[in-house]
Amino acid sequence: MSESTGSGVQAPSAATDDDQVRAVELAVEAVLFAAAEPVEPRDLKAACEDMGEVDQALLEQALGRLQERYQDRAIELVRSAGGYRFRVRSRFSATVQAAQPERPARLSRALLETLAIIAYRQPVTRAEIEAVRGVAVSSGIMRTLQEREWVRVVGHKEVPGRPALYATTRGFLDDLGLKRLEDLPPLDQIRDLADVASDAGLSLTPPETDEDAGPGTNQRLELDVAGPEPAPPTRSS
Amino acid sequence: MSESTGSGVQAPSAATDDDQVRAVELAVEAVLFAAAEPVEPRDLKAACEDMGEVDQALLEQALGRLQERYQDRAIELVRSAGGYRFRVRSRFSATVQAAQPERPARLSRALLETLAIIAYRQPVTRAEIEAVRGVAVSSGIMRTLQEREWVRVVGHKEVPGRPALYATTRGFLDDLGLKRLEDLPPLDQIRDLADVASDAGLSLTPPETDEDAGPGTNQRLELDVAGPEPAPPTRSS
Amino acid sequence: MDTRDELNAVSDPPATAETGADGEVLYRVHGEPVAELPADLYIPPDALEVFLDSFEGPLDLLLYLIRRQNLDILAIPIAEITRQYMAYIEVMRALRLELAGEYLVMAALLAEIKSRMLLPRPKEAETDEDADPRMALIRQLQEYEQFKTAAERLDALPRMDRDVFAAGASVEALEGPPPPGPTMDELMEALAAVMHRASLMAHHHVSTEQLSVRERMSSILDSLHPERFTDFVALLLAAEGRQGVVVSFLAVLELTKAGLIEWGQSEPYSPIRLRRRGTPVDDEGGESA
Repeated sequence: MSESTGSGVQAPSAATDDDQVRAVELAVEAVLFAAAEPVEPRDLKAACEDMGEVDQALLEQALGRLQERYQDRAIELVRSAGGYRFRVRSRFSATVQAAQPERPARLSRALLETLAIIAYRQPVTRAEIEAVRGVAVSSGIMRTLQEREWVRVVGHKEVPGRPALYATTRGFLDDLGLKRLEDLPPLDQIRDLADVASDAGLSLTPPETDEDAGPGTNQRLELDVAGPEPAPPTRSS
Repeated sequence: MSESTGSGVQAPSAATDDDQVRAVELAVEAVLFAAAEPVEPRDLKAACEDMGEVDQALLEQALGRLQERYQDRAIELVRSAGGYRFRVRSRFSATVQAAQPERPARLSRALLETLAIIAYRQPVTRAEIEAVRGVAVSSGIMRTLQEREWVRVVGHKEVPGRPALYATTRGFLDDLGLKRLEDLPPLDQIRDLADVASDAGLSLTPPETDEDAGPGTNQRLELDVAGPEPAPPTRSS
Repeated sequence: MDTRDELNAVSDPPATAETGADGEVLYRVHGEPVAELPADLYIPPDALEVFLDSFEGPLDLLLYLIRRQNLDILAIPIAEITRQYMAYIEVMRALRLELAGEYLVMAALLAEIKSRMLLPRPKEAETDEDADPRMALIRQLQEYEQFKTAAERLDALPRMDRDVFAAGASVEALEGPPPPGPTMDELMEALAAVMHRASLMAHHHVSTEQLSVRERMSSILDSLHPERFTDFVALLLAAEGRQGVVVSFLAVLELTKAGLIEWGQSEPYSPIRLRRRGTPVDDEGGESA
């Protein structure tokens, strides 16, 4: 298309573009409402494949319009780790709950603590979880977490017995409406052992000396090594 | 309100009405999008109960607006046997399909577990299913099971909120090639299967006694209700 | 606190009576354990078991004991904490709560720390752990508390299906190749997994008979109306033979027990009639576009 055509052609061209955006918008809308889970941008593009070239810009334009379209509705278009989804706006949660009287069961503290350790320490073995909690972690909890698709085995630690290494999934982030692991609330900072020592009126060597110990003995020190970056300390006592 | 006041009062009054219609419209929208199955008009009214008196006329007005609102969208508001619901318009069939590049060859574990529990425990509420599974059952799964016509609502439990009672259908039996439900293997046999699996070191290791309460301690209580008392789990190792 | 008392507290847990310096009393009356819990926390006797059962483990219990006294973890008064810990263990034992081995391991550790603190320290071997035997425990407690707090925050985040809800629409109108159906193997495997998880293994006696009752419950419930009574006898189909009648009867009993149906009789010796409890479900309506 030559540029000499002027506005006489520009207008229809713009209209065509607009039609295309609208077509993509509706296709995306259909896919998102049909899906039970968040949908990745890649799959959204695949849904529009018979509409010609749908590039990132066009997709984003369509998503933007969709978002706008539901601006003042009861639902909203959100993005979390697994992609895009529609969800009911939180101010209507009570309304939905009133219509769905059965509350999901509360999660036990044992399960939540296990989940928290996996989330912040991943990848982590069951023995390491147990070392932190001070009690055995039941198979039931590990299986429930996996069944709920919040946790999965990502590998095996190369130590005797090759214990499974657990990590959280995208579904875990999706269920909490998070985009990435770093969006989790930060862990409280543990006070340095040197401080501990000086508080206790002792002179101590720093804990690094222990780091070379086997998996049995140094579990407590792995804190500094693994896991997502502990964000700025929010010390709540 | 006397009729002599004229339009000066009429206008604000209309506006207030309009606000109310809009409030009902949004509440209904939230409930319908979150629901696993069609919602009966009176449940819709119940969801709006904190907005003052919502009569049939008001509800219908709100539903009418909602229908209009989605007139040229990818979804439509429809009324069917069980009530109102949103559904994706059929002309988006290919689009929705294209968004699922690799069609799952088998059903998800969560869906199968839910289906199995309904088959053996029917009629059963969603909360009861959750208590047995130990994890939440999403609206999406319940919706899918009903749309595939394997499961249907056979009534409502007369407890606060009147949760739906689910049962399997004729179609479920047909798809499995069974004449009647009792042709399903007895639970004993499944227990043996589970034992074999755990003996073989598969993922089905038996749960441990303590700590096991996935969704809190009331899991066990729920089970008590559902059947004979749960004996200490058989530790087969 | 006198070191001899500390030692006694460990080697001789409060089996009969012990009064601590802070006035905490833990004793038995007629063999029944009675715990007078700290003033900052009133716990009705009935709730004691629940209270003790609610600890997630020995670290959790220790943390509670430390926090209750508003103490810094870094300055655990080992002797006092050990005494209280042992007291709680004793109550758990007396109430026959399932006392996990971890609690006893912790008791042993506390005792060890105490004893080591009483010993004169060899000057030469002064690494951190040796310098103060509390160090390892303190670190463990700190770390546990860190994750305990993290778990609470995790639970407080808005969660799908509890606090927020996905918005979806029916895909019934869509056409396409039929999705896979369930196979018997898949179904059984899934159920076996659930049963393991939910410790359902006690249901040895659920037989095919009961399953037919379950099915009948569904169909009877479906056939009953909330507004209209149905003749009870009409539900018992002679064509099904004796077994069919028994199944229907059991199903009706089960439904009654579950509070799903109600019985009615207009006068003595008149037919027994049933109806579904509750208000009617809307009748079929036409679909609007």
